[in-house]
Amino acid sequence: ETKVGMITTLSGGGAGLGIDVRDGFMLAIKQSGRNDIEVVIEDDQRKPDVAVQLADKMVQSEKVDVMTGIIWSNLAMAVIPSVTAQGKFYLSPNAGPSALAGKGCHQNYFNVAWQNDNLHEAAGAYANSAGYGKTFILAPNYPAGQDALTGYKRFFKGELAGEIYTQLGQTDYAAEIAQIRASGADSVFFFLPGGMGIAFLKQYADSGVDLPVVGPAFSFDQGILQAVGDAALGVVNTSQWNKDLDNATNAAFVESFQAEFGRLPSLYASQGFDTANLLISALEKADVSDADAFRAALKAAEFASTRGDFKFGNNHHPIQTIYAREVVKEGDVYTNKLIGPALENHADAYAADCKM
Amino acid sequence: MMQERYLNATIFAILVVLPVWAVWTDEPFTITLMTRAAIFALAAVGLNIALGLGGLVSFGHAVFFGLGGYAMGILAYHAQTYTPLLEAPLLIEGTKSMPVIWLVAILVSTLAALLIGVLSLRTGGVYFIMITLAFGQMFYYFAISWSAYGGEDGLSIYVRNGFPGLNTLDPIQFYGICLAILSLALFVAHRLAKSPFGLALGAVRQVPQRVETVGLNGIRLKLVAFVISGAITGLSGALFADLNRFVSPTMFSWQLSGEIMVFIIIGGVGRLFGPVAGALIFVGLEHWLGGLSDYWHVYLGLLLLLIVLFGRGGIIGMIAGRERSDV
Amino acid sequence: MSLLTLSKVSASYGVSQALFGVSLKLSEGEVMALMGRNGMGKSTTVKCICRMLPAQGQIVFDGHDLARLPSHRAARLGIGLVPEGRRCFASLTVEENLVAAARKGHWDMSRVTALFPRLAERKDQRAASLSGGEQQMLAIGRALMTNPRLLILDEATEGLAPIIRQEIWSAVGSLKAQTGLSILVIDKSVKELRGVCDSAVILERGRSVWRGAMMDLSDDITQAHLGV
Amino acid sequence: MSFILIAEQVLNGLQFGIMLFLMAAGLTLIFGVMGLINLAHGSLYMVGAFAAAAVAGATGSFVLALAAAMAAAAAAGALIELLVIRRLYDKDHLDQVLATFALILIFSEGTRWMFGSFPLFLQIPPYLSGPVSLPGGIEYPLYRLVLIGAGLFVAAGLGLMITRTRIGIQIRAGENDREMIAALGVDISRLYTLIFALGAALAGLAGALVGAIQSVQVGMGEPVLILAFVVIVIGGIGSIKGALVGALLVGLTDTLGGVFLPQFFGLFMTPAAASSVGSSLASMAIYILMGAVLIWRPTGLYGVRA
Amino acid sequence: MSEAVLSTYGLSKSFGALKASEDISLDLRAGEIHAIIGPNGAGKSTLIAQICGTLEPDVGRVELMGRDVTGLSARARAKAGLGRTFQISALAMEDTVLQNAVLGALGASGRPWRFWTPALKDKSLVARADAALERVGLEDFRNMRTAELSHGQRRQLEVAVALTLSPKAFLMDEPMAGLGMEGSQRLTGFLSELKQEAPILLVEHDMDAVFALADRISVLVYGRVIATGTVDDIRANREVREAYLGEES
Ligand SMILES: Nc1ncnc2c1ncn2[C@@H]1O[C@H](COP(=O)(O)OP(=O)(O)OP(=O)(O)O)[C@@H](O)[C@H]1O
Ligand SMILES: Nc1ncnc2c1ncn2[C@@H]1O[C@H](COP(=O)(O)OP(=O)(O)OP(=O)(O)O)[C@@H](O)[C@H]1O
Ligand SMILES: [Mg+2]
Ligand SMILES: [Mg+2]
Repeated sequence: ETKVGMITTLSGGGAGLGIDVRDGFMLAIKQSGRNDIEVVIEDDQRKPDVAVQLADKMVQSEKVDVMTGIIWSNLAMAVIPSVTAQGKFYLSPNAGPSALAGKGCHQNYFNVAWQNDNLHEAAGAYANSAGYGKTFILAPNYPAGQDALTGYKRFFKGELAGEIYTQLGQTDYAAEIAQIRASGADSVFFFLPGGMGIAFLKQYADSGVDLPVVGPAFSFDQGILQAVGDAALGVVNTSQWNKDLDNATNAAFVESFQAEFGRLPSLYASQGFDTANLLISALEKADVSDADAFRAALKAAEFASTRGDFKFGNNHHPIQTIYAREVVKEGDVYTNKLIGPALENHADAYAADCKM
Repeated sequence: MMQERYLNATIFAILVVLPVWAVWTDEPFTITLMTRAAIFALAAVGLNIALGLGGLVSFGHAVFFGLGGYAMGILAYHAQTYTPLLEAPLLIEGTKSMPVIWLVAILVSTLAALLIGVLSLRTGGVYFIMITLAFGQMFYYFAISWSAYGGEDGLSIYVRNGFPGLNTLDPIQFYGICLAILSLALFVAHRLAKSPFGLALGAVRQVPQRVETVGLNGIRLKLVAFVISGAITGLSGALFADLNRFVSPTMFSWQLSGEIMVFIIIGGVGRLFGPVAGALIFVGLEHWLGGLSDYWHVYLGLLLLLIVLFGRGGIIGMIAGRERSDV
Repeated sequence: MSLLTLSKVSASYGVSQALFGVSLKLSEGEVMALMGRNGMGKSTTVKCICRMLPAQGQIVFDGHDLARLPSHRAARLGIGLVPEGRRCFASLTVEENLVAAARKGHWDMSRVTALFPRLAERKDQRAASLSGGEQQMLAIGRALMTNPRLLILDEATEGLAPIIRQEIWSAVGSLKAQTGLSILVIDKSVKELRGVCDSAVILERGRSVWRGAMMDLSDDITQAHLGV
Repeated sequence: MSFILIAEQVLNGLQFGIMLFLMAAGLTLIFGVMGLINLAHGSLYMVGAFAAAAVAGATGSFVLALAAAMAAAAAAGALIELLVIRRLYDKDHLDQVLATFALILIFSEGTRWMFGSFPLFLQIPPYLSGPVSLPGGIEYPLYRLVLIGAGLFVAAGLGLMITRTRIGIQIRAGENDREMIAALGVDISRLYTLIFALGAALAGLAGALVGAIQSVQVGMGEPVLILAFVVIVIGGIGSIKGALVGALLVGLTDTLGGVFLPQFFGLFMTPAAASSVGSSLASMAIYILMGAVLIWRPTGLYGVRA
Repeated sequence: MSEAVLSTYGLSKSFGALKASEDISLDLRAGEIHAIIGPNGAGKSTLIAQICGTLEPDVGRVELMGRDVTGLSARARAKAGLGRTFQISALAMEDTVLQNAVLGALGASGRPWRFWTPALKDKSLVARADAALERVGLEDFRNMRTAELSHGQRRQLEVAVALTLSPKAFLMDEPMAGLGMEGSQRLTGFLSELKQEAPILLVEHDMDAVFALADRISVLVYGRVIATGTVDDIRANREVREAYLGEES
C-alpha cells in the first residue's frame, strides 16, 4: 500500500489547472488497475500558507509516502523544500522554479513537467528559426514573469524592441499595445498566464496591430483557448506536449481522457497523467520504504510518456523535446496543431549548479 | 445566557486541553491547526484593540502581519545563508533566535503603524477603511515585485527558528509558545480596556467631540491604540511565518486583512475573547468544510451569512448576551 | 367620529418595557395634548402610532388597524410626524427636504414658505448647517407637505424663539379651523397647550393616567402628574 | 517618444478611466447612496459577464447578451437585497463587510459550480470590432470608443437621477434617516430593492461590456472591486461626479504611470531593472494617489465635508 | 464691577454672504449668568462655537482670564478652563454614568497615558467624578448605563462631566431643551447655584428660565448684539419685543 498526497488548486480562479492535473493523475492510476495506491487530495485554494499547512497534515497525520500536485511556483517554493527535507518524495506535475533546479535541487524532488524557463527558451529558439529579428517582450512583474523574459532572451538572438513588466493581475493592455505598435517590432513574445493572457489576446486582436505573436503554451492551452476564440488563431506557442503528438501512449491518453471526462485533455492533464505513470513505473520496481531503490527507479523514468521519450537530467528535471505548435480551429473547437520541434533534447540552464 | 467570564474560561480551556489531547492521541496535525488558530487569534486580538476599543475599522492590518512575517523571513534568510543583512553603515547580521525576531517584528510594525496611523487618522469612517486598504495594497505590490526576497514566490526557511530552552520543531512546544504569547496579549488587552487609556479610547469611539471638550487629544489616543494594535498583529505575523517556515506577499493581501476582521466579527467585536472564538471557528470550519466538497466555499459563505444575520454580536454575543459586559 | 384610537397599547425597547397600556381617543378635527414628565412614554407612544416601534394592543386610524401596516403605509393613511429631535435630512437642501415626501393637497411649497419665510431664504442650504430653530421649522414644514389628516407634533416648538412659538400656536389654531386637521401635540409648556388644545392625555410611567377635556385639567392634576 | 504615442496613451488612460467608472457606477450608487459597503459588487459584475457569455454562446447576439447580463445581475441583486442586504442597512459597516464577504464566497463558488472552472468565451461583435482612425493619425479600437460612450451615458443618467429626480431625493433622504423617510410615507424598502437591483444591473452591464475584451472567469470581480472602491473613495463617497473624476484620475495615473515610470527609471538604470522598478512603482501608483488625495482631502475630492 | 472671566472682542464670522456674527464684543464676569437670546438663526450657536474653539472667527479675539485664547484649539481651551455642554447630549452611551464622569476627571488630570491600572480603581479620579455626580444629584445612578438615563438625567450628566474639569467659565447652549416644566425648574435652581462656582454664558429660548436666572442679557439679532442689560431693561426694550419676545413677557 502506497499513500500519495496531492495538494492542488481546486477552488477559486485557478482551479481549472489543478482539476486537470488531478484528473490526468487519477486517470492513470485507474488505468493501471492497481488498488494499492491511495491518493489523498486536498485543495490549497492557491494560498501558500494553506499549502504549507496541508503539507504538514499530509506528512504528520496522513503519513503519506509521496507528494505531488502543486501548480504554482510560489506554492511549490513554500512546500517542496520542507517536504523533501523530511524524507518524502515529491513529484512535481507542473511548477519548476529555478531555485529547485540548481543549487536547491534535492534527491527526492523530481520534476515531471519542465523547468520554468524551458518553454520560454523554446519560444526564443522558435523566434530565431522563424527569422524574427526584433521582438517586443512582456510579462507580469513577479518571479515567474522575470524568469520568462530571461528564458526567452537566453535563446533569442535578435534585438529587443521593448521589454515591459506589467502588473500582476492586470486586465487592460491598451497602453502596452500602443507601445508595441510604436516600437517598430517585428514580433511579440508574451507570458501572461490565465485571465491576463485572454485579455491581452482579445485586445491585441482588436487593436489592429498584426505582428506575429509567440508565447509559451500556458496562454494557449485547451482549458483557456475556448475563452480566447478567434483572437488566438495562428498564434505559435511552445509546449513539450500536444494532443497530436504521434505516439501510442498519447493517442490512448487523449482518447481515454475524452471518454472519461468529456473534454479534450490539456497540457496539465498530460503532466498529471505522466506523473502518475512515473510513480507507478517506480512502484513496480521498488517499494517506497526502500528509499534508495525507489529513487533509482524514479530516476530511470522507465514509463511510457505521453510526450514520447522522457528522461531525467542530473537535477531530476526532464531532458525533453519542446515543440512549436499553432492554434487552429477544428470544427467548433479551438486547439493546437503541432508544427515541429523548437528545441530538441533540451535540458535546463541550472542543471550544472546542481550538486547531485 | 452564560456569563461572559465563564464562556471565556471555557474557550481558554479548549485552547489548553485540545492540543494536549491531540498529543495523547498522536494527532499532530490538530496541534498545527490549533497553532494556526492561536496565531490568527493573536492577530485579531491586535486588531480588536483598534477596532473594538477604538472603533478604527482597519482594512489594512495585513500590513503588520506581513511585516512581522518578513521580519522573520529576512532575518532568518540571512542567518541561513550566512549573509549580512546590512554591511554599511553598520553591520547587521541575520538571526535564528525567536525573541530577537519578535522584537524586530514588533519594532517594524510599530514604526509602520505610526506612519500609517498619522496619515490615515486624518480621515474617518469609510475613508479610513479605504485608506488603510490602500496602504495594504501598496505593501502587497511592493512585496510581490521585491525580487531580493523572493517576490511573489516568497521566502522559505528550512528550519524553524529557535527559542532558548525549547525545541520549537516539536509542534506542541511551538504551540505552547504561541499560546503563552496569546494569553499575554489577552491579558494586556484586558488591562488596556479597563485602564484610563482604554476608557478614554472607548469614549473617542462613541463621542469624539466629547473627548476633545474634556481636554484630551482624540487623534493621539486613536494613534496610540492603532500602534499598539499594529505591534501585536506584527508579532503574530512573525509567529505565523515561523509556523509555516515560509513568508510570501499573500500575508499582505487584502483578503488576509479581511479574514482578520472576519475573525473578530464572528467572535464578537470588542469582546475580549471574540477574536479567539472567531479564529477557532474559522480555522475549524475551513478545515472540516474543506473535506466536504470542491465547492465548500459555498457552505462557508452560507454559515458566515447565518452568523451575521442571526447572531448579533458574534458568537460571544449569542452565548453571553449582546451587551459588552465588564469581565 | 374617532380618527385615532389607542387601546391598551404597550411597547418595549429590547428588554425594557416603556409603555404599559396607553389608551386614548382622538376625534376628527380635535387638538389633543399628550402630557407627562420626561421619560414617561410620550415619544414612545408617538413611535407606536407611526409604526416605528412594534406595539401590542390596538391602534386604529380611520378604521384601519395600524398594527399590520408598515410605517410608510401608516403615513400614507394621513399621519404627518414632526419627530422629537427634528431629524431633518442633513445632507439634503431645505427645498429637497420639503419635496422628498410631499403629497398633493392644501399644503404646497408656497404655503409652507409663507408660514416660515425663513425657509425660503435658506432654500438651497443644506439642513445640517441650519440653526436649531430653522431645522425645527423645516421639520414642521416637511410634515405639512405630506398633507396629513393627523399631524403629530413631538416637541415641535422646542428651541424656537418665543415669537415664533406664538406664531406656531396661532397657526395650529387656524389649521384646525381652516382645514379640519386633527393634531396630537406634545409640548412642555402647559400654559401654551391650554391655549390651543381641546383635550389632554397625561402619561405616567407608560400608562395613561388622566384623560379629559382641556378645561377639566385642573392645577391640582398638573401639580400631581407634571410637577407644575 | 512621439506625440502620437503620448496622445494615444492619454486617450488610453481616459478610456481606462471611463471603463473603471462603468465598473464603479453601480457601486457608487449602492455604497454612496445607500451607505452600504457591498464587497459582493464584484460578484454581480461576474454574474453579468457569465450571463452574457452564456447567452452570447447560445444565441450569438451581443445585444441579447447585454440584456441578459443586466437582467441576470439585477435579479441576483434584487434577490440578495431581499434576503440579506436589507437586514444590514441599520447595522454597522463591519457586519456589512462580513455578510458581503460571505456572498462573494457563495457567488464565486456557485458560479464555478454552474459553469465549471474554465474561462468562458465572450467576444466583441464583428460590427464593433477593429480599429478606426481618429484625427491626428491615431488608430483606436471602435469598441473602446463605444465603452467611453456607454460610460458617459451612464454617468449622466445616474447623475441626473440622483440629483434631480424625486426618487433621487428620497434615496438620499433615506441614507440620512431611513426610519424618518418611511414615517413620512415613502416605501423606502421597495425603493432600496429597486436601487440595489439597478446598481447590480449596472455592474452586470459593466461585466458584460468589459468582459468582451477581458477574460470571463471566476474571481474576475475581485480586482475590479478594489479598483472601484479606490475610484469612489478618491472622488468622494456619494458623488457621481466624484466617481467620474476619480475614475479618470485613476485611469490616467495607472496607464501613464505604467508607461512612463519605467522609461523614467531607464534614464539611469539598466532596461530590465528600470522596467521592474518602474512597474513596481506603477502598480502602487493608484494607491499612492488615493492615499495622497485622502490625506489632502479626508473625504475625497467631492465628498461632503464633515 | 467684578473682573471679566471671559471676553470677546469684535468677533465676526460670515458664511458666504451671510453674516452670522458681526463685531460681537461681550464679557462674562465672575459669579454671573449672562444670557444670550435672540431669534432663530441669529448666530447664538455660531458665537458659542467661536468661543469654545470649534469654529474659527474671521476676525476678533477671545480672552479667558485675560489670556488670549483665539489661536487655541477647542481642546486647549477646554484645558484652559472653558466648560461646555452640548445642545444634543454627547455622552458615551455604552458606558456607565460613573465612567462618563471619570472621563472628565481624566481629562482634568491630563494623564490619559496610563495603560495598566484600571481607571475605576484610581481613587483620585473616582473621587473627583463622584463629587461632580453628587453635585448634580446623580450619585444614585452612578452605575447605570448612560443609555438608560432619561433625557433630563443626561443633561445633568453633561453638566457633571463639565464640572469635573473645574472650569473657569461655562458655556451652555440651550440646556433646557427637551426638559419638561418640572425638569426645567430643577435645572434652573441648579444653575443658579452653579454660577457661584463659575460664571455661565447661557444660550436659551426658555424665557421663564432666562428671566429667572440671568444677571445680564444680551440680545443677538442678525449676528449683532442689539442690546445688553438687566432682565428688566430687556423686557422693556421695544426692539427686542418685536424681534424676539412677541407679546409674551
Ligand atoms: N431608544 C431607546 N432605548 C431604550 N430605552 C428607551 C429608548 N427611548 C426611550 N427609552 C426609554 O423609554 C422610556 C420612555 O421614553 P420616551 O422617550 O417615550 O419619553 P418621553 O415621555 O417622550 O420623554 P421626554 O419628555 O423626555 O421626551 C424612558 O424611560 C426612556 O428611558
Ligand atoms: N456652516 C454654515 N453654512 C452656512 N450657513 C450657516 C452655517 N452654520 C450656520 N449657518 C447659518 O448661520 C445662521 C446662524 O446660525 P446659528 O446656529 O448660530 O443660529 P442660532 O442663533 O443658534 O439659532 P437657533 O436659536 O435657532 O439655534 C443661521 O441662519 C444658519 O443657517
Ligand atoms: Mg419625548
Ligand atoms: Mg442654536
